[in-house]
Amino acid sequence: MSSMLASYLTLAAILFCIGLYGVLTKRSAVIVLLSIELMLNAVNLNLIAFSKYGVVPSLKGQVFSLFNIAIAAAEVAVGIAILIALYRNRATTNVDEFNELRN
Amino acid sequence: MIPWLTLLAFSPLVGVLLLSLVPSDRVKLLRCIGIAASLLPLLLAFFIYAYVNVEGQGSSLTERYNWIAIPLNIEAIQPYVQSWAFEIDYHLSIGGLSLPLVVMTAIVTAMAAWASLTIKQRVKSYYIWFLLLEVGMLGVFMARDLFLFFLFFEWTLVPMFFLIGIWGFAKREKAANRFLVYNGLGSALLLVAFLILTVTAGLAVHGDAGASSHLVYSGDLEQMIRQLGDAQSFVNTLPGPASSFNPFYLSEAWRATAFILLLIAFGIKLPIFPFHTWMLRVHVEAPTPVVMLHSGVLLKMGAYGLIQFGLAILPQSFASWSTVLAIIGLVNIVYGALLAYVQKELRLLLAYSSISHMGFVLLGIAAMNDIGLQGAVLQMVSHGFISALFFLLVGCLLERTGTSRIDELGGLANRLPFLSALLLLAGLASLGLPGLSGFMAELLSLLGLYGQLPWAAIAGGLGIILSAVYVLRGVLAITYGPLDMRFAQLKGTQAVEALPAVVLTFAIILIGVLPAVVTIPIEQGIERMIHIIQAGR
Amino acid sequence: MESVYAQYVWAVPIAPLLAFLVLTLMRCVVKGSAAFIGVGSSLIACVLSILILLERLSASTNVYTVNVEWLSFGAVHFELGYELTNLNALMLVIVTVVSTLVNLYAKGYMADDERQTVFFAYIGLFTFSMLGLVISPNLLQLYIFWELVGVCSFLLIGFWYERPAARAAAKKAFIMTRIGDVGLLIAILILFWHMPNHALDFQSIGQVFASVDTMSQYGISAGLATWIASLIFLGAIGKSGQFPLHTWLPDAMEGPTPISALIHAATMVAAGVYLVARTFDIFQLSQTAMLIVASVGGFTAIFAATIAIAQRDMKRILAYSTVSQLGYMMLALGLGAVTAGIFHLFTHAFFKALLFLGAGSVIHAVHTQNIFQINGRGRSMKITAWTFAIGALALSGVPPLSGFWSKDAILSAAWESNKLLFAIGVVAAFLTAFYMSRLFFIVFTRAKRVHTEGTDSPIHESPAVMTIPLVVLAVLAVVAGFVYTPFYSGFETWITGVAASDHTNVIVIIVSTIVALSGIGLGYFIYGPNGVREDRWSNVIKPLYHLVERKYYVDELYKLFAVYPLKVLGKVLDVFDRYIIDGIVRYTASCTVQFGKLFTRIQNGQLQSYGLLSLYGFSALLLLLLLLGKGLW
Amino acid sequence: MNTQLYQPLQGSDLLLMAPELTLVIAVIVMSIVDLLLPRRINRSWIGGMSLTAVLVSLGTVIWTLVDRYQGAIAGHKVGVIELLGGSYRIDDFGLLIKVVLLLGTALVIMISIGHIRESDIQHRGEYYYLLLPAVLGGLVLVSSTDLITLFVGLELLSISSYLLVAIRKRDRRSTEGAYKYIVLGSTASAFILYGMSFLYGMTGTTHLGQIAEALAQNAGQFLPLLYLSLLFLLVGFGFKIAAAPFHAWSPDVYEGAPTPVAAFLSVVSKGAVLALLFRLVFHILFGFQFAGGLGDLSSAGAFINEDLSLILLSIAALSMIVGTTMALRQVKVKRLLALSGVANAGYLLVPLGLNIFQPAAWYSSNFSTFWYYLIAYAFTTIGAFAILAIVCRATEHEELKSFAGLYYKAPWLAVAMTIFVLSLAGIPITAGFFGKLYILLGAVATHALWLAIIMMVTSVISFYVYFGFIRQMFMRDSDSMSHSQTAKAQSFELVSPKGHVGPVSSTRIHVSVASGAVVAFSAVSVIILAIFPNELMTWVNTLLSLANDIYAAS
Repeated sequence: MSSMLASYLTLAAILFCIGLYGVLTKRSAVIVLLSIELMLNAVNLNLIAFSKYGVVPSLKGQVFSLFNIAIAAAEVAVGIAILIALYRNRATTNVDEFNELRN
Repeated sequence: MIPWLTLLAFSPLVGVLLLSLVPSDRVKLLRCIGIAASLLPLLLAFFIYAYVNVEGQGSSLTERYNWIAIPLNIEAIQPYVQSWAFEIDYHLSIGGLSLPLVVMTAIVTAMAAWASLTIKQRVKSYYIWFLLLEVGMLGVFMARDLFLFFLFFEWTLVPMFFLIGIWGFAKREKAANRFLVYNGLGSALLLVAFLILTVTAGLAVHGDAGASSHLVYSGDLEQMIRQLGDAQSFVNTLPGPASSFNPFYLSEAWRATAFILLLIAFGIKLPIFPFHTWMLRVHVEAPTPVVMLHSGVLLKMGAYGLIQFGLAILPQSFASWSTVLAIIGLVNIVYGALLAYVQKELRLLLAYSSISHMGFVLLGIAAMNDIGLQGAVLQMVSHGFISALFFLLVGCLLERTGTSRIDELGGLANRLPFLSALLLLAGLASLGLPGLSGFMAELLSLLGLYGQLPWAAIAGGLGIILSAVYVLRGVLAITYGPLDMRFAQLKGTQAVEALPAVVLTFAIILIGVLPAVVTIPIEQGIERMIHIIQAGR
Repeated sequence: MESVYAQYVWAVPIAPLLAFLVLTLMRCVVKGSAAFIGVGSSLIACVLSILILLERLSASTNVYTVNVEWLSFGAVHFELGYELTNLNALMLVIVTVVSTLVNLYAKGYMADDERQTVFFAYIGLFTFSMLGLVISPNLLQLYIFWELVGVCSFLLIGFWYERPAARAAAKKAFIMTRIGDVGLLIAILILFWHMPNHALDFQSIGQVFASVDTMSQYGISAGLATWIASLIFLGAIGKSGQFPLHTWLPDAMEGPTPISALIHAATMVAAGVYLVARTFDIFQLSQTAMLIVASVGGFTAIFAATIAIAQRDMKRILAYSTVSQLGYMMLALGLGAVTAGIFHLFTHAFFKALLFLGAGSVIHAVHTQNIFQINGRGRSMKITAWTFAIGALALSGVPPLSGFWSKDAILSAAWESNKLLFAIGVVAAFLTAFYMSRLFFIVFTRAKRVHTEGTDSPIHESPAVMTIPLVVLAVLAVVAGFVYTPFYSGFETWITGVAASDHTNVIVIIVSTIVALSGIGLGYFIYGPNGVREDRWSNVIKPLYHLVERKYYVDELYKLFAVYPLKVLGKVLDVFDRYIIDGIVRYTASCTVQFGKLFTRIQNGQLQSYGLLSLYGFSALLLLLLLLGKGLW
Repeated sequence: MNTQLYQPLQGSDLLLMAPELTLVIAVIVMSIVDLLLPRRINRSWIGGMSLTAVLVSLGTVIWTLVDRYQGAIAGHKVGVIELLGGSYRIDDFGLLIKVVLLLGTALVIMISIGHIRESDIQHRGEYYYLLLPAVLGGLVLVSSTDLITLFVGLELLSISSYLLVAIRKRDRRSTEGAYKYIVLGSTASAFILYGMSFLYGMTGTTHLGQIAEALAQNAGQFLPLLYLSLLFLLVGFGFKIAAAPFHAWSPDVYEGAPTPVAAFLSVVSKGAVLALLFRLVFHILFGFQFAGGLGDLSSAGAFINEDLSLILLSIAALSMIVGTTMALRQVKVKRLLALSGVANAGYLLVPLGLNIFQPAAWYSSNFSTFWYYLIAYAFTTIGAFAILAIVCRATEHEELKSFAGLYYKAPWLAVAMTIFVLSLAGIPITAGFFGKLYILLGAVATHALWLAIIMMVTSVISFYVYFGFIRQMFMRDSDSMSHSQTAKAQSFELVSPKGHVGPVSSTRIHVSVASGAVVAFSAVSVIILAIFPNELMTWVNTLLSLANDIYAAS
């Protein structure tokens, strides 16, 4: 059983890292938002894996992941909205160029 | 029961209130109020001085009210105590070393207020900050609670920042910043040291030991001295399991830490040797009435703190470090003197001379006996007056000649005989001429130190020679010699300017002739302190 | 017998003090009558002290002491008061008499000076301090007045403050004497802690140091006594211009001449001698200290005398003579001959004051101090010349003038204890006679050979107000010696309180007389009206002459080994202070700012670098846990 | 237990949740009304309405607190009330924090009323009713004891904040700030979630109390995992409270956001997350404490406590140092205040991080010091932001120079700003000073001397930063003549280079009633809190018990 858990956790960790990598390196603002989704979904994977194969399996993890999905949706919606507003002001979605606020 | 001390400490606020009601363009009225307001604490100080001397020191005035009492959570020690609080008392007292210093502060401040007639800009806010500063200074010398002391101590930074930063000379803001940060650092360390003491020796246990006891963390000076004086019995009354371990015990490491922090904190103010550079800029950049206060009173706060809040609380540490203190004192004396000797700017010369003179205070403290401590206090009071007089005169000089550089001035005795005579007198007082205040102070410091560390006292004698060297160099270069043609038209001293100088001179001579005016009021306080020191050995 | 006047001793110093206060505080009111106040006050003091002296002469009363508590706390009990002994009474008379005469003289000498009031005020303050010093019952009070006379001397040397030379001389005088003062101060520190009950009064000192036994009974070792005595002597060296702290005294001649007479010849500089005499009990217990005193005194006597030979400034010659004579007195004290020392102090006060006032009279008339410029022009001042001659003869030790007797007393004491010091004394006496005759002949008798100035205004005798003191002092210079001759030793008994025998020593009398006369003779031979020119002989021993003329380069040595190092050290420390100490402060400040800038640089507006920073932070915390975390280990 | 989890909301519970419900209703009503009303109708009353809602909510909180206090002194302490199956609780901890949050929000709304212009923010109605869900998120955050509820509250707060930052949607900087905020904020949320997932994995529950108990039993098995999850959580929360080194977003976002929103972020948002972190940390600490017993050093729990304390205090120290030193050369006021917020997050982390369970210390007043500092910080910062809003509006730029000569133009404003500056710098006699004093007392009492010294040294360095305001207000003229020129001009004058030329600029500064009231109220509060803290602190101490109110034993 625990080998199953380990592989799920590893997958989730890889997903999380890919997401983080995307957030930190991708130049497209949309892909950055997408990468965040990836990270959140890695968490969901984790939660569900734990809820099934964890030390103390319980349903709560799945409930938690449901909440996560909903919240992530809201977050992305807001993110995209802000990005659109920003695009209107700047006519670019290049993250590198969002550097007007600096020292 | 009239709260005389509170009235004294906060009497300048009357002036602040009145000043804020007067429109800022009525300069004359503002000045009158400012000066009058500084006379008020002076009168009260004289009254209290007379009262204490007539009634005897047993009746030394004390005021004590509970102020802040923050309850502390007791869940971690629930079974052993009923309540626990952190208390800061509003506790003023004129006993101990305070009285002469309070009177000195009041006099110097009043004279500086008078000398502030040279201030032409923004008179209203000048006097407001000036009086607020006085509150802080008077409070420092009267507070008997560590935290109350700290409040006043730290508060003085703010008015000084304004006074230097707004009314100073060309590089005033830099000077103000440096003053603020450097002294802030000092008081920061002071606070840490105070807290170390509070969380250990500051613990008072009321009620029975055991479940019904009430614990109080407090910064009360008297209690702290009492408890540290008898550490063993103090530890035994603590609540809790009689285990080997007690969180309220002041371990040796903590004691040493607290001592070093205190030494550095007060050392910055004093100032002691490597921590002195901040004051140089203040001496040069601040307006001269403010330097009168700074050099006359604020430096004394460090010395006073070192005795009243250092020596009295941690006598053992001071005793075991007395050689170091003496060496620091000697370094101060010699270093200050040598640097004063080569300065070209009179104000810098005086700044270094302050360092040198404060060295004698350290020597007096290092003596750890009543003679040395009397000497130290006498030196504080005496130097307060002398440096105030010096800077008053420097102010007059600057007003007239626009410079206080030694190499640019000369022969002023011709045009400004009165000013030159007083300058000479201040110089003579500063080099310790008998009959003037500096002599007995230095004599007693050395005398006391000889009883403890003879070699250091003998080395300190060297300082007396050096002080003659640099004082005469500076003063004679300005007053004696041929008169520069540039100064041929200088106007003589006016009576208005002369008054504060005369008062300060009178004080210097009075203390020189009758040093007992300083030593008698503090005799009991010092006796007690010596008792503590001896009990600690 | 009940003392009548002794209880008014306090009034003696008070009179000049009042004069000082009146002259200082009411300067405008009393402007015209400054001299009158000065003379009057010192006259009162003088009369009173003479009465006191007479009273003590007529009946040998006990020591009279009055003390009031001055400063008292814990173990400290400092007292102020006055004490009257025979020695004190004598000193009172010396000081007040000279002071009165100098005041009178100054009325004429300073007549043109607009700062007369200040001058007389200073003299009043000085007289007060000197009298206070004399009647001090304890060492601390003595020290206080010791410093006060020092500062008066400083003020008066620098009286003509516009002159850079006067400024330098005043400063030098103060600092050099201060070096000695610190010695005395340290001696006081030591005594305070080692005397029983921290007593500092002379009576207790006398009791403790009465003998080796009493001293060790109070736990004072012989070594400590030597230290105390040497330190006290250091004070005396400074004040009395002994080698090596003598250099200030000749420079002090920048002050007005009456001051030189009063302070730098008769009274203040003798305070060192007085101090040693007063604390002689301590010296007596230490052979080493006595030897130091005698050697320093003897050396100074001969050392200064040689310098005096080659000087050109009239007052400086007299100043070096003073140094030399003070050396004599120290020599006497070092030999244990207190009476002889005090006696020489007594006679020297009169004839040296006389010489200075005489010199002042000449200078006042010719407006120069260079003897070669005066060059015989003093001859037209008859009274001055005659009185000066008397003074010079007295100083040279020609019998039966006062100097002879006092010098004889010292030489006989030396003869008895140390032949080497006797020889030194004799040589010094010869030199004294020589340089005094040199001075006298050049100033008063030399024919005018060169006219340096185009129009040579006729020289007039000084006014009566200046000559009267000269005459009085001349009389005193003649008669003062008869107080204590080899044939009458009552003076010694009176001073020391121990019955003494006469000390007639014919050899010494003869030797000293011969020496004095031959010195004068040599002087006449070279500098007399028909003498050979000076350069004849000075060329013969040129290097030596230069050495002497430049005062053995002592000033230069001081400059090289004390002043410059101090200045260089100061400059070095100044740089150290500015760039190292303050540099560290500034460096710390700028480091803080730079540290902030480091983080500010990351603040580049790129959100991804912010994220990266957070990731680094995460890794750093992880590392921290791995390294320091206790749970993982 | 499981049956309890799905227990529905009871009628009586509605009353207990009145503060939250008030806000919920207000938001709904306001958004509907805003939607339905025609465009031409002025929306400024919405600000008043939202203020009313917050005040009502605040009133209910205070009313509850008073009730509980009276109960406590009468001897029958009202215990913790658990709702919604233990996932939500009404306790004194939450209530006290809610006071600060609601008070802060109310003041922010008042600033907004005086500050927000139509030209600036097109949707003023939206602006006001977005503030309410944000603070509602904060309220949920501090009351929840379940990871899920907690996360929902956190996201409610965060998402509303993103929107508030972006509210000036035509403004380049506003939207840029918002974008940075949402990207980094969501990443932080992902970190938090990732950490939470491990906590859940190790214990099988999302209830904080149960997590604590489970960890106390088996933490030894999963120690690396536990540490990893704690680190993830700390990074996430550290980001939300802008603690270094996770602070980099805050200057940019504050600069982009409208001034009142910046105030909201620096007080309400930061305060709520800190409070949550407080609860979280103490759950874990307490869990080990109860398992190990008093002063038992042998257990693994004691080590974990120490390590957790080390990490928290390191973050605290780093925040103080970075926040302060970065501010040294900062000339833009909002960025400066953001950095000051970083440093203050560091100070506020200290009571959380102090290891009170080491046997050397019996000190456990962490909460009261935390709370006192938080409220002092809230008043000070909001006051400063209010003045900033007024001043920058008048001078139309946000550099430190905009404060130049303020003393001449508006002396009382300058005096108030001086009070705030002194409080921020921690100089007597202000609440900021006493706040630091109390925190410091705790640090020294728990023998964390190194931290005490860092704290004091950084606060001294901050003197320089904060007194920069004073230099501008009192020592400079408002005309453009720069300091160096002034100094140069004066160094040529030898004789009397004293003082300044006096009031030059006559620009009047307009202070609206609402803003003025905020400034006055904050300034007075800062002083009053300092001089008379006794009553308030007695309240806090009487009400709060660490073991009962913070630790949610199931």
